[in-house]
Amino acid sequence: MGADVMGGFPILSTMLAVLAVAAVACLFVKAEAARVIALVATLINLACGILLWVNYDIGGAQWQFTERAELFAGFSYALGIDGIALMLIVLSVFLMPICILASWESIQKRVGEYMAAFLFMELLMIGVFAAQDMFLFYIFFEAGLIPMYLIIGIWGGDNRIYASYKFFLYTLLGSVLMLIAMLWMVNEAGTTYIPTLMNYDFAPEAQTWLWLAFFASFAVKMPMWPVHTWLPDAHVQAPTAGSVILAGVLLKMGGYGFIRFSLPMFPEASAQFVWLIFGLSMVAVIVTSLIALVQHDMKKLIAYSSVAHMAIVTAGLFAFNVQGLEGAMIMMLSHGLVSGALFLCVGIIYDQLHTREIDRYGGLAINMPKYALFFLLFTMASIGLPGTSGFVAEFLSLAGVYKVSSLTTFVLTTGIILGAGYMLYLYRRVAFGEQKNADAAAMKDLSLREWIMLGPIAAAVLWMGVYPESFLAPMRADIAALDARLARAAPEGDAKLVVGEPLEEAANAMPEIDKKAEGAH
Amino acid sequence: MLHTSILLIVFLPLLAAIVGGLGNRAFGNTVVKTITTGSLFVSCLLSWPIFYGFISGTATAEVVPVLQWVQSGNLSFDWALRVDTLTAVMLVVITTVSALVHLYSWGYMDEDPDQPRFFAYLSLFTFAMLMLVTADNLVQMFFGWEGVGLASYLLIGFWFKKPTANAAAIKAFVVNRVGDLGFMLGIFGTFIVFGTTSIPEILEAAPTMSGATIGFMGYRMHTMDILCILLFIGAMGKSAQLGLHTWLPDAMEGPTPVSALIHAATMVTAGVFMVCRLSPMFEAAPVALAMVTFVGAATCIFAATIGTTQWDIKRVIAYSTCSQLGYMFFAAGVGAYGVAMFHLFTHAFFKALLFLGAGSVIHAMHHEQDMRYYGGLRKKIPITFWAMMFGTLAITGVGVYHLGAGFAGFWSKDAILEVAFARGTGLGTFAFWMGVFAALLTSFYSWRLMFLTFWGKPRWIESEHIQHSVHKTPEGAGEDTTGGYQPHESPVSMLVPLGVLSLGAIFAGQVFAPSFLDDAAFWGSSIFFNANLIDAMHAVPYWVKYSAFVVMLLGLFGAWLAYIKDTSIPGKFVDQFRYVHRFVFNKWYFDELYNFLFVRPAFWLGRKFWIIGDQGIIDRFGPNGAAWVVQKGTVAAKKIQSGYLNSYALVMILGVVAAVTWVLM
Amino acid sequence: MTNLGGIAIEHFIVVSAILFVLGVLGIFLNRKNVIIILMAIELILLAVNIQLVAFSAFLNDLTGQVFAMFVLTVAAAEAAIGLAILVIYFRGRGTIAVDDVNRMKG
Amino acid sequence: MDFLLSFQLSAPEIILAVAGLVLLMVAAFAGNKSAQTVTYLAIASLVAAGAVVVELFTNDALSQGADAWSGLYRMDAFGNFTKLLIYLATIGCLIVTPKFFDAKGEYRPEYPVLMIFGAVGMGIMVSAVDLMTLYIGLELSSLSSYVLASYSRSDERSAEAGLKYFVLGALASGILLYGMSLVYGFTGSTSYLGIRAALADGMGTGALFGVVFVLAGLAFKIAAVPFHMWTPDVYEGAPTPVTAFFATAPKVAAIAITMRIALDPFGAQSDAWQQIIIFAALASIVVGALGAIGQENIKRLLAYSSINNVGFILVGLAAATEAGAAAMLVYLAIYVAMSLGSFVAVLMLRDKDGNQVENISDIAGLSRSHGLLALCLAIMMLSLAGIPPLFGFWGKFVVFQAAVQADMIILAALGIAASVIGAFYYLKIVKIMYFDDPADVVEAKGETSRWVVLLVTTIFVSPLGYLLTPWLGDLAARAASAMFFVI
Amino acid sequence: MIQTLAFYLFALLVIASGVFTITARNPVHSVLWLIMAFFNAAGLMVLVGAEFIAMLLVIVYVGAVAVLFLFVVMMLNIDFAEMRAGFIKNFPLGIAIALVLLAELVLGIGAYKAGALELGVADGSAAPMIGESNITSLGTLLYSKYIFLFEAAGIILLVAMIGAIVLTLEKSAADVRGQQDIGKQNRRRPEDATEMQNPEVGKGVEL
Repeated sequence: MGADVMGGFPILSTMLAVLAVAAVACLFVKAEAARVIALVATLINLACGILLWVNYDIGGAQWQFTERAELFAGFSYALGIDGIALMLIVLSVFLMPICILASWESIQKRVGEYMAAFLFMELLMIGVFAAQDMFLFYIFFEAGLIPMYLIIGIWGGDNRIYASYKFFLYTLLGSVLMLIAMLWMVNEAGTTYIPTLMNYDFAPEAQTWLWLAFFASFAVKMPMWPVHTWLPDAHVQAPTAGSVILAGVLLKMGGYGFIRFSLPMFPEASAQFVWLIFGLSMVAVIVTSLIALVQHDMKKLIAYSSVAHMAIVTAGLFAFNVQGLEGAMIMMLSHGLVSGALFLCVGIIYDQLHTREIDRYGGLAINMPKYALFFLLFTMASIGLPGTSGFVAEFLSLAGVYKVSSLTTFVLTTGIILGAGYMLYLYRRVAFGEQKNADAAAMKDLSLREWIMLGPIAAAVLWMGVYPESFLAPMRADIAALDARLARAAPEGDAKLVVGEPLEEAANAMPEIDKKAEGAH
Repeated sequence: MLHTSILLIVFLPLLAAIVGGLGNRAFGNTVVKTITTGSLFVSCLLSWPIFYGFISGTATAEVVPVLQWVQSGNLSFDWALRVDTLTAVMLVVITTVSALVHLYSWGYMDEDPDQPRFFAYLSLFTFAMLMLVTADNLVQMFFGWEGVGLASYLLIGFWFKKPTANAAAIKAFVVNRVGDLGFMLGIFGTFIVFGTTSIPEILEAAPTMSGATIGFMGYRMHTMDILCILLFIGAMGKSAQLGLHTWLPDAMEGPTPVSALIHAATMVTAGVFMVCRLSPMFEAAPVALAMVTFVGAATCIFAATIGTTQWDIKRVIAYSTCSQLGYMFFAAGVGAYGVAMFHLFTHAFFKALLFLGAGSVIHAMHHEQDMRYYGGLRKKIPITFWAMMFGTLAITGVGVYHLGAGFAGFWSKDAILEVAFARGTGLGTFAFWMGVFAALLTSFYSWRLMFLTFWGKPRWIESEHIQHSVHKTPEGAGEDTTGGYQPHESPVSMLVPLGVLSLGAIFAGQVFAPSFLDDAAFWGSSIFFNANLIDAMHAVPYWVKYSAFVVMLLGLFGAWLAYIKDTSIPGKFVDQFRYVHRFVFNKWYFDELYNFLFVRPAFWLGRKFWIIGDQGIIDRFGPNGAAWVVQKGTVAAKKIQSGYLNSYALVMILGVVAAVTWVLM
Repeated sequence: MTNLGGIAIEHFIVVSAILFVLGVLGIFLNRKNVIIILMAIELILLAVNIQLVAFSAFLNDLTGQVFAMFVLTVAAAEAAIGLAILVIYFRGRGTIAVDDVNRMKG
Repeated sequence: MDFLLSFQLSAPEIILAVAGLVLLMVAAFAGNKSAQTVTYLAIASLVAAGAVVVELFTNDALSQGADAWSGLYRMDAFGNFTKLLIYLATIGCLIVTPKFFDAKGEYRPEYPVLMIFGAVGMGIMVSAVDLMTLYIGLELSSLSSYVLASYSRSDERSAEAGLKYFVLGALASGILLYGMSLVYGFTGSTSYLGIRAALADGMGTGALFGVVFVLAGLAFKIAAVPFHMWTPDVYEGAPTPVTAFFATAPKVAAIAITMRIALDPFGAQSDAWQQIIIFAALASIVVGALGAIGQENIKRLLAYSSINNVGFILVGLAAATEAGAAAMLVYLAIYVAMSLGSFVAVLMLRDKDGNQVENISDIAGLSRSHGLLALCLAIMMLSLAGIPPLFGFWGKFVVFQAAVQADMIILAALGIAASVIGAFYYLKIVKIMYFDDPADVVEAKGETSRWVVLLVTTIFVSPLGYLLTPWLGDLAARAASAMFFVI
Repeated sequence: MIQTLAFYLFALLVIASGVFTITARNPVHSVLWLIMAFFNAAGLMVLVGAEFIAMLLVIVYVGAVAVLFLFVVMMLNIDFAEMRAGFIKNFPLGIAIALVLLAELVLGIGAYKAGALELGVADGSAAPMIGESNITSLGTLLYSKYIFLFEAAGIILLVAMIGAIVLTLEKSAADVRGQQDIGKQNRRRPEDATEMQNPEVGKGVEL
């Protein structure tokens, strides 16, 4: 068990504490120092995250590195992670130093506050994934709105006010209903302890309502069509690092919520609503992919593509089988890396030209070959080229969905066509073609800092594509447990294979003929 | 030994691609070119012994595990390299053509500033293609499938400044993705039915599923039929079969060596390879096989018609490729997988030869590709001429049955026609006649190409490329139609591959026909080998055996008539059948149709979904609508808060009255 | 004391209800003069007092009368404060028209 | 009647009343110069009274509470809890007051004296177990409030605020009294015990009307919709320290008596009033939020915010359970801190001439000119919006928990959904302070006393406040159960 | 019988006075009508045997409160003729609501049918003492059971007093008194203030 390896050291709390201290410190120091503090803090957390991963005992206890302190009235400070949470925490701590680096030069005003907001953000992200107490989860989940609101609102683009409000209120409205459901659940089950609740059987009628309440929150967070419209605005207006975190981690909270709450706690209701999830996912893939096709703004395009990718996650989660669940998880990790990297790519050129208008670029492959290479890699990962993380994700989740509904799979899979369409169209307009604009042609290729940002992500994307076992192994037992829990409610697939009488002969069976009739060649 | 060599064969090109691609600046052109070409030649040299091992019957099928890949519940697939006869055939085709193309590119791409990138791409392609053919499971095959797609995308768009190249690259990728949609669904279905993606296991279990039914998108279907149809859709995409063929002609935007390697010899044949690899599955799926036959036959005739009208030398060859792929498919469709593979094998040599020859011509003509501006090149570039001649002889299937001798195409194409006839079914006969007619057209357009290019008077002066190179504008219709341009024979690096491939075009059929066509032991269990069918093939009447030869002569005669004897005939013909010609010349309006059906609606829908859907409905009635309601509520609240004591009191009393009324009720 | 020569508690309730409503009307129908409003308040308190005393009598319980005394006391105090506020308001604005008391609104 | 025990039990009020009289003498003889001194003495007396409350609270012998003054007054945990809140709020308001009036030279010693008497009235209110005691206490605090509202004679708005407050308050008192008289008549008693006994077996229309009128009258005091109309005008017009006072201490007292009267004498008939309270709760949440959105004046905005918050508190009352009552008390405690902090922050906003800055647009970019002040105000705002991890969330949490436990899911869902509307205007303040370009109007001068209050409240509503939850929850639970113990 | 007649007389008068109080144009008339209402209300109270309250009503209200009103009305010195007449614009609504309220109070409580109401039952702890006068019973109660409230009511009056003074006591008025020097005024002589002029006829005085 992980905790044994760590000798009971409260590593999760340490991670949170480091961030809290660093965040406060950033508020009171000069810009230069704030940057360094933030970087060091995030690197410490990255180290801790790796430590978690390394020490995670695969096949050991379901919940490891647990910490628990009873606080009051059924509320407890309970932290602990299973494989699913571990992976998402690792994703968070991995992306954070990169975000800090991405903001190193582009953020020049109110640096201390900026870094503090980011560190606070990371604290909350880790908290969300590590919380074992439902209300603690809620607090972390909801509190994330504040730093993101500030990040978009203070350091965002021209239309940042609208975007920040939309982001905040939209997601808030989604989650408050969840709070009511949580209150009811705790009242019913008598505990706030998530692991216990995950095995608690609520009455099926109640599950329906509870599920809907949780759905309201997670669907917005995810975001699923048609409650996705906050995302393009938020992405477009947020500073680069904000977009990275938003796409990379915040969206995953929705998926995490489904896998941690909706599915295990309300299996019957989940099964009951499979049609809804599948329906929305199908619409999302088609509609948002088509919308992405006609965007002029790079970030908006990627934002819309995120919606399409997240639709595959939701469909995979509600496939009620191991492939779907694992695929969805890998999709979340993969999308976290890939869309984060794509936003970084946008940020890198935005920093030089200060526009996200696709038409203002062109022919970047000429003056920025290294950049073009990275951009290409992430583009390909985004459209699920085998060998990259995106493929494993798409393949597994769609394979899972196929077991339930071939029609859904068919529609979702058209996403790979459209995805290829809009991403390559984007890449073509940005990196290929003639150098239309002199200022774009004068842009400099990747600096060392940018190399350090993109390189690790590229490595991770390939690693996940070629050897996803590293990522699947820690989750396997948890997914299996979830699958077992879901088994009783799993919807019947539409395949319904019936083995009939074999056909008389093979299709092209030929009667034997007289070989002597004709000579051979 | 086989372990090491197969690992080297597959991964050397990858290594070369990575080293060459990432280190292009550091190493410089020559080093990168040497590394990539060298590694390919090593792969090639290692491949032939394996192939020979299977020919001689000393080698056995083996699987070399490489790395665990995915293990998710009962779905698991790993990286592994499978070597059997089918793979070995492909190995030699791929590595040989690739090595030669690498070599050829030294000369052809000599002036290009981005050579390392080009060579890296080529090697990357080779790696992906090798992964495809060595796949032990469907997913790895899909990896290679998409990998070659990527390489194809990159290579078509190699000259990324050209808008047409970019468009063609995207088109290639996206159209292939349509096929991949089917492939992926096929894999998913296969996984559901068989619980595995391992090819040997699937093939072993396939016969038991014959007659099984399955639900698919609300319909009940024969399991094997639907699975095979889905997989075949993938093959159609990659092999540019009718409907999904539109990308292939456009792909000629890429450098010519690419066309030779990817769009003639290897990648486009992946579909055929897949059908052969999964032949036991297809054998259990009669409807799917019928579809394969029909699509193959239709493509073969369809592409051939277009080939007769095109002016671009590469496009003619591209449609020719398309057509030849159709032959392979209907051969597979009628159950003669070995024959299909044989045609694949021979086609690789002569089609690569034709392309490289065309490249050589283009190189000589300063990147002019329009045959209308060629003419009279026979003397100027004789080596190229002869190479092209051998290729043409091979593709038109020159050979005489009773002599037992002929060029490569003779052996394979005639076998296809015979086997289709021998199949005896209506569809088989249909395919046979289509094939014969396509052979006529093949002969016509191939000779047309030869006559336009190498015979007649030079028509170079009208070419802008040529003018550009000699800095001269046309000075009326003078005697000198060369425009003062002197075509030069290509460098040795380009001629050597031509020579090697010419050998293949001449002898490949003759040498390997016995193994490929008749030897069940040679194929082992790697494909479904229907011995009875082969026997029937040999037993077809003589008129069948000679039909191809006859139509070849007819085609040759027609071409000679139109392009040597009386060059006004084509014009008259076009005038006579203006609408038919326009229809065929414009590629049956497939591009326009697709534009109308898919591309433009996609953009139109995207804009509508965005402006009307997202902004006009969701945002307007969702968040903005809520904001509007709140805003109105705020205005109302402020209005009620009028500041007057009376109204405040009134509201209070109203509250009391309301409460009292409520409790009374 | 359930009956007082034919006069029942209902009579008092009706009278006090009418007075109460009159007081209320005086507050919200008046737009002339704040002083009238203060008087209307006194009317309301009067209504309450009548009712309290009546209940006290009919319940045979003095609590109501004690209550009425306190109400009386408070009413006096309220009147004092109310008038004081009115005076300073008048000093500041020079008017006591109800309609003018709306500098703050919205 | 044991006078000695009665004196002991009502010692906080008696101490304050005596202190008020003494201070009045001091004021009368020492004149306006003594204002500062009187303020300190008033604070001291509040502290003393608070200490007595604590003593009573912690006295084991009296842990079940006890009646005093022949059953007119009851010392129990509920009264003690709310009294402590009232005293703390009053102290907080007193600390920050003098500087405000100093600027105009209007600070006079009567001000703290009135505050003290107001506190006495509130103390009597929350300990009342008889309608008469309730009425007397209510009027004592109300009269003080009317005077305080119109205290700033140089400001016309102040007189208008006083006038509106007075007229509507008097009307509300009338309604309340009318209801009390009906209750008295139809139950035969004014004591809670008697009323409860009389209502135990059902209730006629007369008593029902009485209940409705009483609750309507009290709804005015707590500013619940539709009896809220006075709030924005009075909050805007009254001098800012007075507004701070209104938003805290009297609010606590009014809510406390509403709770007590609804749950104790009328507790057996909760069906009769529950729906009214539900309506008032939802309407307050929505109207408060809607009204606040359009405001330009920050005091007015906070007034609407208080209406909004009252709605949430009433959700706890609608539950009509012990948990609901405890939740309300917790919410109240947090709300007092948030309100006080917000108003103190507003008090500190002054322009170059020393005038109060009340326009929201004038605090644009405050985060850059006065970072700490902006941070404190932002924390207050987000806490008022109920965004975790700030302490304001906890208040909403417990209230909604109580509602859910009482199976009022729909109410809880609607209420919490409406809270999103409210979040909008709190965010607006944050947005203006943090996102907008500086308006450079504010010239906040650091006054230690105000900083102390502001920082203490800020720390209380910050996540650190959660450390207090066991203690606070325990006290609130004791207080709530005290009210139900009587039953 | 007399009691009944007296009740109806007082009741009608108190209501009529109430109506005139709120409708009179002149506030002075309003005050007078208010006084009238108080007198009649006192009469009603006497009818039910609450003499002390009745007297208190007359003394406190008529003697103090009403006079205070009159005093303020005079002091403010408003030109009442100029005051806008009439009612608010949603007068009908107001009347309707008032009527609804009245109807509900009367009908809802059940007061339209005399003798049918069931009042509560007092516990008897505050019953009038047998044989003692109303004032004695009240006094006994007030100084024993309700002593706490009695004292608190005193504080209310004190607060009212403080409030009234604090609000209305003008600092400037005190200042005026402070600047007044009575000695100086007393020392003033006609010689200091007046000047003898003797103008010629037709010339007038130059000022």
